[in-house]
This record gives sequence, C-alpha cells and structure tokens, in this order.
Amino acid sequence: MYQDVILDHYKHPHGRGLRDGDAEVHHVNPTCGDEITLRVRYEGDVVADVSYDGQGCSISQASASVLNELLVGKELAAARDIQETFLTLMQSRGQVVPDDAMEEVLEDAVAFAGVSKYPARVKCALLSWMAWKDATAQALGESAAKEKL
Amino acid sequence: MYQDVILDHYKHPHGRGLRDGDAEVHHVNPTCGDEITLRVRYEGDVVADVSYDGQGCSISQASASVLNELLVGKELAAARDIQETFLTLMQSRGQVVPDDAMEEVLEDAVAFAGVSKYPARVKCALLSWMAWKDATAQALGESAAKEKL
Amino acid sequence: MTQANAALPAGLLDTETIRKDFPLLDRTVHDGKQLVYLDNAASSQKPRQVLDAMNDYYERHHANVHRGVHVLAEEATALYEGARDKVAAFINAPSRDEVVFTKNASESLNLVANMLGWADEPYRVDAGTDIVITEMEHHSNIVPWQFLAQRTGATLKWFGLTDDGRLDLSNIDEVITERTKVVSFVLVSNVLGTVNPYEEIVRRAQQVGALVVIDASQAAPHMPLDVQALQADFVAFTGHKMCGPTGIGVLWGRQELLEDLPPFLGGGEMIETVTMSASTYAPAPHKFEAGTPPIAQAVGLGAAVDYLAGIGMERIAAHEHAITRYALDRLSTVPDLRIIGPVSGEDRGATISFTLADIHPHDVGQVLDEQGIAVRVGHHCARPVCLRYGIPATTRASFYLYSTPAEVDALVAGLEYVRGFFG
Amino acid sequence: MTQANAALPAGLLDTETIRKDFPLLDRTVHDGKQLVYLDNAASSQKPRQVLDAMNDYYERHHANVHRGVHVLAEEATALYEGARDKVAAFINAPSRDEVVFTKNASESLNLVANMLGWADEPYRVDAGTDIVITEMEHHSNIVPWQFLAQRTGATLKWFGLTDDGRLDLSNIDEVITERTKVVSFVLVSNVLGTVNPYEEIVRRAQQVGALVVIDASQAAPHMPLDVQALQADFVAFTGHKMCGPTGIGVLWGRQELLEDLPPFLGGGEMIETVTMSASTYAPAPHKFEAGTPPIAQAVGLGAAVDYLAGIGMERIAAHEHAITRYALDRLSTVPDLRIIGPVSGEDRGATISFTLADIHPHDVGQVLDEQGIAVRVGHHCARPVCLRYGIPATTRASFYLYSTPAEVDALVAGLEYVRGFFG
Ligand SMILES: Cc1ncc(COP(=O)(O)O)c(C=O)c1O
Ligand SMILES: Cc1ncc(COP(=O)(O)O)c(C=O)c1O
Repeated sequence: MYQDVILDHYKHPHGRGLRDGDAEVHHVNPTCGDEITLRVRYEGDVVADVSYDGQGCSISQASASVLNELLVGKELAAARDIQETFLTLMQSRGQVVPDDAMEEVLEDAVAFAGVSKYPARVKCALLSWMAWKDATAQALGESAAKEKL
Repeated sequence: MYQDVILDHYKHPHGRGLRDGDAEVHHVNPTCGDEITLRVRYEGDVVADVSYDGQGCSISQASASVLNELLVGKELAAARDIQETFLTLMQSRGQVVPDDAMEEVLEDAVAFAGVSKYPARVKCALLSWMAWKDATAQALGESAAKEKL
Repeated sequence: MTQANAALPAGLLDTETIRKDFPLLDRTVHDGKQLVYLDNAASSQKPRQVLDAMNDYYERHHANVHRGVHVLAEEATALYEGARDKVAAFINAPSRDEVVFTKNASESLNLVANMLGWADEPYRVDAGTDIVITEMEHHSNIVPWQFLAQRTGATLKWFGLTDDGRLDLSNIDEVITERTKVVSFVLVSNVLGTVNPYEEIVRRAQQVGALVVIDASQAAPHMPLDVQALQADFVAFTGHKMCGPTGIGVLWGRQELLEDLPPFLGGGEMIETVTMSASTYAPAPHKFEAGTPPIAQAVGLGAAVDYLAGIGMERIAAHEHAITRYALDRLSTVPDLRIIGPVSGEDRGATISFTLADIHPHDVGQVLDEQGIAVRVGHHCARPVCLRYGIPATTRASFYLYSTPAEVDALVAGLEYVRGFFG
Repeated sequence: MTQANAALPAGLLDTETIRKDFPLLDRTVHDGKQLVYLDNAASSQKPRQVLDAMNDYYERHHANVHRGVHVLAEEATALYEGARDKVAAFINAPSRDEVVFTKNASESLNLVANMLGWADEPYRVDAGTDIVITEMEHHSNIVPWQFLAQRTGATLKWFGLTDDGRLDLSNIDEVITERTKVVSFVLVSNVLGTVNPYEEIVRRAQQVGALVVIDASQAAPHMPLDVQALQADFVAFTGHKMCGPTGIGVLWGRQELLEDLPPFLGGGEMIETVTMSASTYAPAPHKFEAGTPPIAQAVGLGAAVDYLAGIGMERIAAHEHAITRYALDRLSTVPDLRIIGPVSGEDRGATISFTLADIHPHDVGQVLDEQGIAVRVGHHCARPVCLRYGIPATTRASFYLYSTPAEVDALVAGLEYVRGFFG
C-alpha cells in the first residue's frame, strides 16, 4: 500500500499551502479526523491553481499532492476525466489493475491502486478529490453539479 | 408427573363449586390463563369450607381438589402448616423426596412432588393454595398477612 | 397407535438429507424417545452450516467491526457487511443500505414505533392521529404501538377477526382513514397460521398516505419474501426462526424513510461526529445500529439465508404446504379436536393451533412431551387471539423444512393417547 | 529490532496455557506473520470453552425460552436463566432478578436513559433538571443522554479532564447539584485507560439524591466488579469485551428501581397480560427483555464469566497491571511517543493511547498491521477526548489476560519501524 511514490508525495508535498482562489471548501472525514481546506482558481477553462492545507494520514496528504500535480494546468474536461478515473480506481476494491491507458491518465496516482483494497483508507485517498470537485462546482457556479457529489 | 392420585382428583374433584363464604378471591396465572375463584368460610379457628370454581389444567384442578380435601375441617394453624409444607415441596425443584413426616402432613398432596421438577407447572399446582392463603388473610382481616403472600 | 390413512402428500423435500444438517433433530428425550420437534413457530433448529460459519468467524476472524485498519477488523467488517448483502438479496431489497440489523423482530418493531414518535412531519404520530394494527398480532406488534399511543396521545385501532381465523377487512375504510399515520400487521399469524391479504391493506393505507409496517417474522422463514412486491415501508423479521442464531433481527425500511427518520438508540457506530453538546448521525443503516452490532449473529444469519436459498424458498413453501394439508387432514380424524384458524390449506402457513376436548393445552403439551413430541401451548404471545375465540390457550404444532409426514402421524397418535389419558 | 531492556514484570499469568484456549490467537496474517492482538479494548477473543458452550446449546438444547412445557424449552430456559445466575454472582448482585440481558452496553445505557425519560417522579428527567456525564465517555454514554436532554428539555452537563488524563472533579459541587437527576460515568476509560474515583462521585450524587449509572464496559472484563461496593444504581457492560459472544450486554439495576421504572421496549416476554387496549408488565428482569432474548449469547456469556472466575479476576487484574507497567516503561523509550492518558500505572487499566511524532495514527496502525500487530486507531468512539487533547486521533494498544511481555516488545519494535518508515 505504501508505494514509494506515495511516501514521496507525503514527505514532499506539491503545492501545499493556501493561495488565492475562486472558491474554498472544507472537507472532513469524520471517521478519522482527516481535514482539508482547499481552494481552486480557474483561468477560463483551465485549472490555474489548487491550493490546500490540512491534516491527515499519509494517504490523504499524498493524494492531495498528487491531485495538485496532476490537475493544475489542465483543461476542466481533462481534469474531470482524471478525477473520475481516480474515483473508479479507488472504488474498485483492488479489482482494477491499471492498464496503460489508465496509467497515462493517472500518472503518479496509479500508485494508489493498492489503497483500494483497504476500505477504511479509500476515503482518505478521496478526501482531496471530493473537495476539489465540490470547490470546482462552487467556483463555476454549478449548483446542480454539487447535488451530484 | 401425572400420578393416579392427581388424575383421580382431576376427574372427580372434591368440593368443587362455589358456596357461601367469609371471603372470596379470584386468582389468575397469566402465563397459561388458569383461573380460580375461591371462597373460605371459618367457624372460629376451623376451616369450615373451601369452595371454588375455575378453569385450568389437570394440575391446577387436582390441586384445588386436594386442598379442599386436606384443609376443610382443620384448625387454622394446622391448615397453615400444610400450606407451608406444600409450598416447600413445590419449590424444591424435585430436590425434596417426601419423607414419612411430610407424607403424614400432606397425604394425597405428596403426589405433586413430581410436578416440582417442572418449573412451568409449579405455578399451576400453587394457584389454589395461594388463593386460599389470600382469602384466609382477608377473611380474618389480616391485611399484614396479605403483604407476605 | 393410529395408522396414517391419508395418502402421502406430493411436493415434499428430501427431508432425510436435510435432517442430517440439523444436529439437534437427532436428539432423544425422556429415556431414549426420538424427538419430534413441532415447535418451529417459536424457534427453528440450526443447520451445521450456520454453526460452522459462526465458529469460523470466532476462531479466525473476530474483531470489532468498522474503523479498524488491521486485518481482523477488515475481515470482520467484510463478513458483517457481507451478511447484510446476503439478507438484502434474500428479501429483494433495492439497496443493501435498507437492511438494519437489530437484536430480534421485537426490537425492529419498537424501532419503527419510536422513530415515528420522534419524527417530524409528515411522519410524526401524535394526538389526533391513528395507529392501526390487527387483533391477530404478536405482542411484539401490539405493545410498542400501545406505548406509542400512550406517549403521544394517538389512538390505537385494530381490525377484528372472522370466526374462521381471517382478518375482518369488511370495515377497512372506517378503520384506515385520513387520520391513520401507520398500519402495522402480521403477514403470517403465529397462532392461526393465516396468511393475510396484504395487497388490500397496503392499497388502502397508500390511499390515505399511511406508512405500512409488516411483521414478517413467520413469513421470512417459510416463503419467498420480496419487500418490493409487498410495497410496504418497513418489514421486520427475526433470525432464530429462520435457521439463524438467536440475538439478531432485521428491519428493512425504504431508504428515503431511513434517511428522514430520527435515530432511536444512541451510541458508538451510529454517529458521524460527536461533541459534548451535539452530534450528527451516520447514514442508514448505521444510524440505527448503535454500539457493537451482533457481528457473529449476522454472519450466522447470512449463512442461514444461504442455506435456505440453496434449497429454494419456493420449494420450502411447497414442502410446508404439503405437510400442512396432510396435517389438517389427519388432525380432522381426531375426535373433539377444534382447529383455531383456517381449516383449509389455502392462504395459511405451517402453524396449526387447536384445542382438544376440554383438556387443558398444558396437559396436552405435557403428555405429548412425555412421548417426545415438542409442541407449544399457551397464548403464543398473542393473547388477544385467545380472547377473541373464547379459549384460555391453544396447543400449537408448527412445521418447517425438515418436518415429515411421519412426525404428523406421531402427533396424531400422541393426541389419541392424550385423549385416552384424560378421557 | 529493539531488545527489551526493562525487567520482566512479576504477577503474570501462565499465558502459554491460557493462549491455548483461544483458537484465534494462533492465527497468522500477511503471509505467515504471527498475529499480535492488541485491540482488546475494542473486543476480546473467545476461549474454546465459550464456543463449546454455545455449540452444545444449539446442537442439543435449543428452543425458545419460557412458557414451553417440552423438554427442550425447559432445558433452554434453565440454561438461559442459569446464565443470569452466573452473571449475578460474577458482579455480586444482591439478586439475580437485577440482571437484565440486553444486546450490548449501548442498549443498556439507552435503556436507562429512556426509562428516566418516561418515569414518574421522583425519577423523571425533564426540563429544569440536569444530567451529568464526563468528557471521557464513550459515545454510547454520551448520545443517549443528548437524546434525553433534547427530548425532555433537561440540561446536559459534564466533568472536564485534567492534562494528565484524569477527571477534573475540582468543581464537583457545581457540576452535581440539587437539580441533578442522574450522573452517568465510565469506570475505566476506553481511550485513556483511567480508572475513575467512583466513591467521590457516588457520594456527591447521593447527597443530592441523583441516580448513579456506571459504564463498566472496560471494567467488567479486567477487574473484580462488585455492584454493591460501587453503590451505583445501574451498571452497564458488554459481553464481547469479556470473552463472551457478540450480541449480548448486561444492565444491572437496583431491584427497587427496576420495579418502579417503566419498560422500554414492548413485546413478547415482557408482559404479564395483554388486551388490545392495555397491557400489564412482567416483573423485572423480564419487563426489560422484550422478544426472544439472546439465549445462546447468554449461555456463552455465562461460560465466559465461569472462565474468567476460574482464573480469578484478581489475578487477571494483577497480570494486566504488570503488563501495563511494563508497556508504559518500554513505550517511554520510543522517541516522540506521547501517551494520552495517565503515564503512571496507578489507577489505570490495560489500555494505552498515544501519538507518535506527527505520524497520523492511521499510518501507524497500518504499518503495525503489516507486521502482524493489531492495534486500533481513531477516536475510539470517544471523540471529545481527542478534541480535549487537541489531536485528531490516537493509536491505542490494549491488553488482556492472554497478552505477553513479548507482545509488548513486538509493539515497541513495530513502532520503531514505523518511525523509520515515515521518518
Ligand atoms: C467505555 C465503553 N462504553 C461503552 C461501550 C459500548 O459497548 P458496545 O459497543 O458493546 O455497546 C464501549 C465499547 O465499545 C466502551 O469501551
Ligand atoms: C408474528 C411474530 N412477530 C414477532 C415475533 C417476535 O420475534 P422475536 O421474539 O424474535 O422478537 C414473533 C415470534 O416470537 C412472531 O411470531
């Protein structure tokens, strides 16, 4: 479960800290107390920044770092695609073995495949991604999208 | 459990039916619906009559019949002694084997010794005896005695 | 001993094989008499498969469930939640999250009654509203509603019974009215054996917007149970009557209701977050499962529904139907025996209550017991039924998937002996 | 791997023999690693004696209890009621009728809270009265009282905690006042391990005439429990933490209170007589045991208390005390490890919570698990404790009669590895 990639992101997180943004959300995983405050900034259709702060286990910390690395600079559609692919992987209960196509989309995030075998930890891995989805919906004024979270 | 003596009393009950009395009580065994209405009549210190009516299983019916046979004509103290001895026997969970002394006091009622092994039936055997004790207390105005039932 | 003169019924299961799964059925009582267990409506026996599942759980996987990150906690959680999946499939629940584990059917029914007492509108039961039950309910589906009525000021109403042991629905429109907030009734009576016409009641309840609670304690063990087909809002049943262990019951409830209604017991597992001054609650089903749940018992119940589904609920129902018809036939040959409940095999389960001459049921039961035949006597926790039929108690024989025609014959012979004994 | 450099403690049990009774302790996890089970505060493992008792029950004696006249019903009733006798003796209850079987400690506590909400004076909790708990309660002793406060308008108050993990009773006379109707507190904390000074609290509660409820869930498994010595009105605990099965809890209550207070769940077994319009209730304990009780689980719990009493609760307490002191010593050698709770062995149970540097407890637990060491991480259903100490969660190691110094050594070595891993 603790791939080197994950430990690396945990020890050296990307883009950590809060910077200016169009929307901010605060998400909590009540079962373990993991918390994240996350802001998104958009420039047109492009994810200009995802900044965050919080506390939590290595999985939730590393996952936020990977998110930052993957999504910043992407067009919204591509970012959403990555988010959904990551969600599918994490909800697979260890049944999905990432193929080349998936690796191309997820890059470092495929390292989390092993986490999906641990139901108690899946929520940790998803915390920042759910926060990003929520913040994005707010930033773009998509109240309907929020419903679907 | 079904000694001939018991079956005999069941089929040919002694003193069944309600007659004049000094006090009347109605007792119910809620777990099986056995019911008895019982009246006592005293002449001085002597149990002049115990009359009763009701419905119930063979054990409760036979027990009322035995009670009538044993107590009518006795002095109150002797009647109480019989009642208490019967109670002891019935609460013995099959542990008391009636000795000669007990047989002398209880006469036909020793046939109920086997019933004491069946916790579900002990209440049936005691129904009329508890009613008698209660009715006696009322007849003699012993409100304190009632408390002890 | 009387000989069976009714023909052996068709549709029977291979009870010889099935009985091998049930260790207790081998027992002898009273100095070597083979046990004839006809007290299945009170509780069923357990197949080895169920005991094995629980032993394996305790010997290899036990830990407290949820929130644990160690292997045992994950295995125990997977087994516990897996049992929920199995039960959900067994009753055709639209979602596994609609299956709440309780300690027995009684808790399930109390849970609903309490939720409705504490609920907000439109569910809230309070003064000026009606609760409707029937006269053939088990005490566990009477007393919780009496409590609710007493505590809220609501009025408790009920359907009466016909002389042949069926619900009297002739006045259904007066009993269930716009005031009615909830209708709770038994699908199969544990005394009369009657299978109730749920469609008519559900239709009327839906007309007036009342919630429908179905006590399926005597249905789940014996016939296919499809909560969607029932169209009820809540369905309650209990593990120990369906080859499962004691200590577990089920409440199925429609997701939307489980989401809207308030929790009942408070404690560990049912919360989302707790501070000293306020708490929020986990989503259903956990919202209704305070404290350490009956983990091993859920595993056992999961094994039980696997066992029953493996044989097939349709086949079990057919078997019991055949045995019941056979028993009704054979019992009709016993003089002075009066069936309390439907005398035909139609719309009736495998539970037959009766009186025998004026011999008290306690005596009937005791003398049968001395012959190794276990039946139940009394009011069977449904005293209003006895009051309705003017009897203090009944003798009740109830069958299950392992019951045989030979056991029916033994019962009939036993009853002849009882008559002679007290004759 | 670090070597144990603390001396082996005195007073230990013969764990080699004891461990043979617990099949699960033999398990290996993660490709052959020997299990080190240090999650006993969440749930204990079960000795073979307990499983055997339940199997014997199901295979030879199972039937529904009470009211049956057949052999099995009588045997099952005798076993079930016999378990009540055993539990009563185990806690030195003045009367067996004071022992109520519930599904878990959470139900026991909810039962008390609900009784007090529906009670008449002098017990009734309502607006203008206070309920007192503490900040170190398990959620199961918080949420039921929050419900009661919300539903009745009563005020919920609590004792805070000192920095070293003890109850802060300095303001006891302001917290418990004439308004206080009930004081409910944990005897041994499931997070901090603290053993609370019950005498002082009980004395003050008695002064103002408040009822005292003691949550002994973490005491009953580990030390002699004498309800008369405690002088409480109610004591709650749970079977699965004390070598018993899941699905059973106990509420002990003073006879007079159980007689006076109203029932909670309604249904079969708890009634005296039922008509459609009104019911009367059986005497305690049956009044509080609606529906088919956890029969096999009571039998299992009876076997568990036999097992514990056979070893001796004093000896078990001494063993755990020795292990705890040893563990506290050894853990003090781990850099950056902070104990949450008393750091000395005095007045503390065999549960040790800690944080390790700024490594999240989930990570600590997961990496320990990979080495076969099962601990619990999180808020342990006592989130206010974490809030109080400003931490999101803790890692908790908890011991029992089968825990060994070697397991403590394994834990310490495991923690060193965790530090290296995330260092
Ligand atoms: C102190 C304390 N109280 C109450 C409980 C609740 O016990 P249960 O979950 O068995 O209801 C627990 C255990 O989880 C506990 O540790
Ligand atoms: C129809 C019916 N409802 C409810 C119950 C209560 O089930 P339990 O005692 O398991 O709570 C029973 C069984 O006793 C029953 O037969």
